[in-house]
Amino acid sequence: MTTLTSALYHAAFYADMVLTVGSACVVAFSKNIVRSAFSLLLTFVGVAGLYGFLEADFLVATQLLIYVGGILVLLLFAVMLTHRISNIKASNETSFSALAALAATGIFLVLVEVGTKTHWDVKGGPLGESTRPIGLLLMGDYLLPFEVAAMILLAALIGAAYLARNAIRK
Amino acid sequence: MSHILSLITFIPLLGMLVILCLPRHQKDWIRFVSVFSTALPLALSISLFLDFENGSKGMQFVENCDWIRIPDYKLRIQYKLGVDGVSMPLVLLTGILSFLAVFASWETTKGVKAYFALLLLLETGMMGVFCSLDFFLFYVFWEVMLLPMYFLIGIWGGPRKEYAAIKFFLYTLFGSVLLLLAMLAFYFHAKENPNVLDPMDAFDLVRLADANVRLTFTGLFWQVVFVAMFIGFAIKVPVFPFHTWLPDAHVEAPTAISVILAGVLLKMGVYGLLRLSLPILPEAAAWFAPFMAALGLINIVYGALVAMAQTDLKKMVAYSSVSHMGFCLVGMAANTEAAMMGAAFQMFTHGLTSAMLFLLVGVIYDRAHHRVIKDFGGLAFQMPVYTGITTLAFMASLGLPGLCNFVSEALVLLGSFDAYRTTTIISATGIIFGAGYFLWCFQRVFMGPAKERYSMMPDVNGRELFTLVPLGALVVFLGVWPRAMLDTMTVSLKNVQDAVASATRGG
Amino acid sequence: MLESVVWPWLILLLPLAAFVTHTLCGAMKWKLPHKGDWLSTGAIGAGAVLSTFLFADMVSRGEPNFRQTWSVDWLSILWKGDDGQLHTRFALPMGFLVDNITVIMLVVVTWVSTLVHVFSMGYMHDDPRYGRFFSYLSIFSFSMIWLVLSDNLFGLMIGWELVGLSSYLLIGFWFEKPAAAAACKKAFITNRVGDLGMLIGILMLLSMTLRPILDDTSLPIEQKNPLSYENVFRVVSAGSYEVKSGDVFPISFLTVAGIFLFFGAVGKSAQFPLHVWLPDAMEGPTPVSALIHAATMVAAGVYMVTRCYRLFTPDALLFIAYTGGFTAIFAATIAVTANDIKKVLAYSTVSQLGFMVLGLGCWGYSAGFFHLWTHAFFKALLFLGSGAVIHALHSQDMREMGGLRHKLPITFVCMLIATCAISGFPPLSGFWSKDQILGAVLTFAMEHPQHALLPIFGFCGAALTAFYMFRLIFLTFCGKPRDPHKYEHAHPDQWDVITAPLAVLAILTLFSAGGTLSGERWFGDFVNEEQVLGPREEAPGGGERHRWHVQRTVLFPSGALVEEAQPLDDQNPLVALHAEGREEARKEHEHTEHKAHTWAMVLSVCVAVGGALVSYFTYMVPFFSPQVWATRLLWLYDGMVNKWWIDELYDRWVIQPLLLLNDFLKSFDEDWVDGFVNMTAQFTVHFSDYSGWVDNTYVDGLVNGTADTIVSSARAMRSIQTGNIKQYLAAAVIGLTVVVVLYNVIL
Amino acid sequence: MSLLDAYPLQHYLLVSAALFALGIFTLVARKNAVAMLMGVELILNSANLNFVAFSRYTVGNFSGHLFAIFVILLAAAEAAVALGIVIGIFQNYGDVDADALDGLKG
Repeated sequence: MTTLTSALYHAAFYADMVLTVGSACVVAFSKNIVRSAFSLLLTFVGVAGLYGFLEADFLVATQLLIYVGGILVLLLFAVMLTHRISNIKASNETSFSALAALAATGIFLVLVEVGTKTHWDVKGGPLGESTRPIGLLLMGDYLLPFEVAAMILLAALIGAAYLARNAIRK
Repeated sequence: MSHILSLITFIPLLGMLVILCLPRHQKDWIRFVSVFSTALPLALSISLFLDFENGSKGMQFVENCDWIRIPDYKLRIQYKLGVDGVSMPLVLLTGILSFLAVFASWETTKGVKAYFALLLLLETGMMGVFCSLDFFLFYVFWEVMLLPMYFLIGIWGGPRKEYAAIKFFLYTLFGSVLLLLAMLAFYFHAKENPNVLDPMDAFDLVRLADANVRLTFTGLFWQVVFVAMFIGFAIKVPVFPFHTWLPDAHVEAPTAISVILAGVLLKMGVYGLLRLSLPILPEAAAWFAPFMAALGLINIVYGALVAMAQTDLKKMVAYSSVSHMGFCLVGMAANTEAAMMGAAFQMFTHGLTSAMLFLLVGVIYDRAHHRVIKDFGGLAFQMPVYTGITTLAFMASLGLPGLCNFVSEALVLLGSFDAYRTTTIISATGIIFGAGYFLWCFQRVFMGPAKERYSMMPDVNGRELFTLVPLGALVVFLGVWPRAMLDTMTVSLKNVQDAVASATRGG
Repeated sequence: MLESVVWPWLILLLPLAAFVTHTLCGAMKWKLPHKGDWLSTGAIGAGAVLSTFLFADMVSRGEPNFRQTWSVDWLSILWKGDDGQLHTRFALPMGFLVDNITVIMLVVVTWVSTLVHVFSMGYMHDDPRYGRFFSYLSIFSFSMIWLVLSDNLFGLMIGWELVGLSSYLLIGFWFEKPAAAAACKKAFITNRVGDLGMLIGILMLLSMTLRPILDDTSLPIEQKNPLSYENVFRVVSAGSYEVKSGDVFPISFLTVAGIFLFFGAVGKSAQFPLHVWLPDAMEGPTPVSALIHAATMVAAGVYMVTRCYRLFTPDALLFIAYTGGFTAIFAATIAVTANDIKKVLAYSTVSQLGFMVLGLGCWGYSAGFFHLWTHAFFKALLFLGSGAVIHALHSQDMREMGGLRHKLPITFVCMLIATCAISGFPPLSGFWSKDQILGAVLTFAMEHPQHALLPIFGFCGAALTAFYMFRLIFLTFCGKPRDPHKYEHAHPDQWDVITAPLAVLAILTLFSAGGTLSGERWFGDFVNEEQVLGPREEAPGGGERHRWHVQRTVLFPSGALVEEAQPLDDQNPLVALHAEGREEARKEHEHTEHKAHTWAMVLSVCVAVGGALVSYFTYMVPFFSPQVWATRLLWLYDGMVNKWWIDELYDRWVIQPLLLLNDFLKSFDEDWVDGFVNMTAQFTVHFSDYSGWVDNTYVDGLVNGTADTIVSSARAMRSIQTGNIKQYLAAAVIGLTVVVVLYNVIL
Repeated sequence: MSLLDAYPLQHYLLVSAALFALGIFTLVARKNAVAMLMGVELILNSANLNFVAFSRYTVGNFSGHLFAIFVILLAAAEAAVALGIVIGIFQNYGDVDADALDGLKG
């Protein structure tokens, strides 16, 4: 690997980190909920990038497809369903900011402390192409959780539909 | 081994469980279950009466198995049932009166389910007391019977029901404690003298009455035990001065419960004396006999005089019970064949007549809603059948020949005269006073001009007749042919009498 | 044929069957034709026919001592011997004894009862409870026949009480009248007082007879009855009435027992002082008065004394004689001033019963019973006659009567016959019986001059009887009607069910004593002590009559020694002494008796005629003015009118104190006996209140303090619970942080 | 080449911590329920990142991946249900202000 590619690689990595954290900051601090929502998209993409750097190719795809394509869309729908369009800008107030800041800072510091001070037994290496093993695992060792997860999803869908239907009827 | 006594005892309990499972608004079903589960013991006790072997000295229809057994403490409590000539008539009496009590309470409206359930539990307790041959078992049934009685008076009673129920309960409990102490005395006596009496047998009433065993119960200690037991039973009889719970309980209790109370519960005291005190502690009994005669005398005369002063019809009948039960005491104290027979027969006859009297009082109370003697008058016009039956009951109670009470009271007097002349003569005045209060009451309630306010009073209805007529028929039948009952008692009583008589001679 | 026990059975059970039928039909609301009067009348009528047959059979035998017995084992005290057999300790069998006096009583009871039944068909015809009346009459007949037939004292007592019940029911037949309601109760209770005495007497006899019977297993069941007349007489006569080991009863014990037994008769036969119920019993319907309170039931006492004659020692008989004699004159004085026609007859009955008892007490065994026999007919006739008068006039007050002989000729004639009989005019039945009594009394008094009071009672009583009875006749039937209005409306006599029984009774009154001296002998032969009860045995308990007198008056003037039982056998010098004296004494006695009877006959006719004449001169010819004599003898008059204040005396000294005692005992029971119980309860409650306070304040205070602290701190902490999810979240996160930090810091 | 030395595990953990903290902040500070849901998503992503990172660096197999997949799956479910609830709240209260929902206030 050349130095240039290596430098680009590094640059990309750190840019991705900055993107992820930065967009998350926007999500957290933005006064506009729509902006928060769209920043969340960037965060998800950033995380997907990080997955890429972690050589988890299947997860990159999953992240992009489900989060970006599914959850985020749901959130946007929610934003729109719960706010009149004209009122969008003023709809994202904060409360207990100090408390929130305290809690967030505290937990951040703890996590950083733990993450950095701990001596991690780093012994793994690149795992290679992941799609096939994951598929095998899901159909093998993890079949039961997989099926349970499927049931939960089904239940959640029915429940969500039921809740929403009730709400609409009212 | 025949299980007839267990059946008699526990069928009512079964009926109670069935009733508890029925929904509360199914009143007819509850009543029918009650009828059925009292009719069955009645039928069984009639068959008991018919199968009873008159000449036999020992217990009959015995059932026996260990109930509680703690070998380390040498403690054994048996489930031992059996009847002899003393208890069999009382089992029959309980069967009859419980059956009739169900009909007498037919029109109870308040808490039907609980009422009949308690009534059936009461029957189990009473039957158990009369059937058990183990002191501990006897005691258990004695207490079992107490609780339903408390609730039956305390919930379904008259205006002062709480007072009466608590008084009854505490008084009887006080007696039970003394009984418990006496029971323990036997147990610890056996532990100290295992060569005379195996502690494992210390609660076995048949074993305790054994000639060899009872001979060791001598001296001051056993006299104290006797007195303790006597007080325990005297409260039930009730003996002056422990009688004051009786008028209150009777007056407040509903009709059917008064019937049971007078008809069966009072007999338990006398039965206890005949089953426990006299045969087991004959020496102390012989020592105590004069006191017992004196107390019986007081009961007869005092009860009759106080009855004469009563203004409440039911209270008068209650005090007449006090008076009549005195004859049992005098008879037992005299301890001659005739007197003992009289005392035992008096239990049965008084059970019949007092039950009749309380049923009759209930009839009139249902109609007039009061029981003040002087406010009645001329009822013979409106209620001729009722008047006729009341005449029968009153006449039976005041000891008219041809009716059963005469036989028992005459036997007591005939038998006691030799032993206690003055006492007997004064007791006999009780029959004058008895005539006095009953006839005075009859005059004020039934005779005289008809009163306007009672002009619409209906005569006895079919249900009431159904409860009264069997009793009346028995009263007449046993008055005309007392041997039907007396022959069953005679041998068993002779055993008791011999025990005390030999102790009297020995002392 | 007549020896069969079927006939007494039938006589006894027919009325019972009638009663049961009546009761059943009444209970079932079935209507009997004619309300069932034919049933009762037929039953007792059949009984009358049967008793007449028995009577005729007995007379035709010529052998007076006639005896039938039959018994059923009614009540036995059994026990199992060591041989495993059931033995009878003693038994109380119920049995019949049909002998001379039983048959006489049966005839009296059934005939009078039949005639009263017939009379009632007319007299009670309009009563709404007509059928019930007949059923009561039937139960009475049954009870009375039972009483008469019974062969033992216990059975006698049963019949005794049952007639008391019937009397109660019949006196209270018109229970709507308060006076009747009170009277029936009074009758029953007064009788009960007498019965108590009798019961005690029976108990005393029992204690003598029971002991030898108990352990003797060889005795047959009939002899196991300690109370059969036979056994009682045997034991008493044999003098071997041991009670407890060697404890021989003294004579005085038997005397006391006899007096107690006689108390029953005092009650039932209305002797002083228990006579008070009989006049009040007149509140019952008149046929009842005739049947029960004149002819039959009240005679039961006399019957009992006759039946148990052997049990009465001379001392007891003396007591009986004085009671009877006093009653005879005492009641007669009251009858003199009574204005109610039935009251006069009631007191007359008391007085006549007194005569019977007096006769019996003075050793006139057959005399007293003879009077019972004749009295039953003429007194029943008098009562039924008065009933006829009342029925015609609707009044009982003699002051409203007078001159009724024109309207009621049949009644008048019949009543006149009865009045002559009761007054003792020869040759009517009453004369013979009364003469016998007075003869016996006079004999007794001549032999025992210290008892001279007794013939004075007797003859004065007889004179008064003639006086008041003729007063009744004169006031009712003679003179002018004093209440013309009532007189006009009176129903005249005709031959119907009311007058026919009167005529029958009048015939019986005329001829029941035989009408001649030989007739009198007939009865005396038929019912005499030795014939009925057997010869007296020579023993102190029932000692032979003349020997008693010899012993008491000749050998032992003080009488004290006789109190101890003497072993009387041939070795006893007393017996030898006495055997000589006996022949002598008997001769002397017969002489005295003859003399006394002659005198008695003369005297009794004199007093009867005298009494009647005085009455005539007082009420028919106004020679003596009753008013004047009443004011002259004010104290006497006062006493007579007020019945000598006996009722008031009882009320003041017995009933009121008893009621006071009852009330006192009631309050004693409530305030003291029950008060003590309640006080114990109160004390317990107070004590528990106190310990409850301690418990609440100190013990529970600790517990509650803890709880209170928790509650208040919880309340303080509740403000943390804002319900805001975000705060919870922040708190959780901060908490987690703090925990981790602390964990790191501490370790 | 080995990138393990180039990008130490701590980098990922730092990013993850930052995302977690920001998620917490969003959850606590935002009044809007939808915004709070976004905070939840941030937290879930941070967790996922950790799973995958640890799977890559320390465990050496795919278990972390699988957990991440399940979490994503649950996140989807959660999002759906939560949105239903949010809409329900909105319909009932006319607002989605989480502060107003203090029915459990003591």
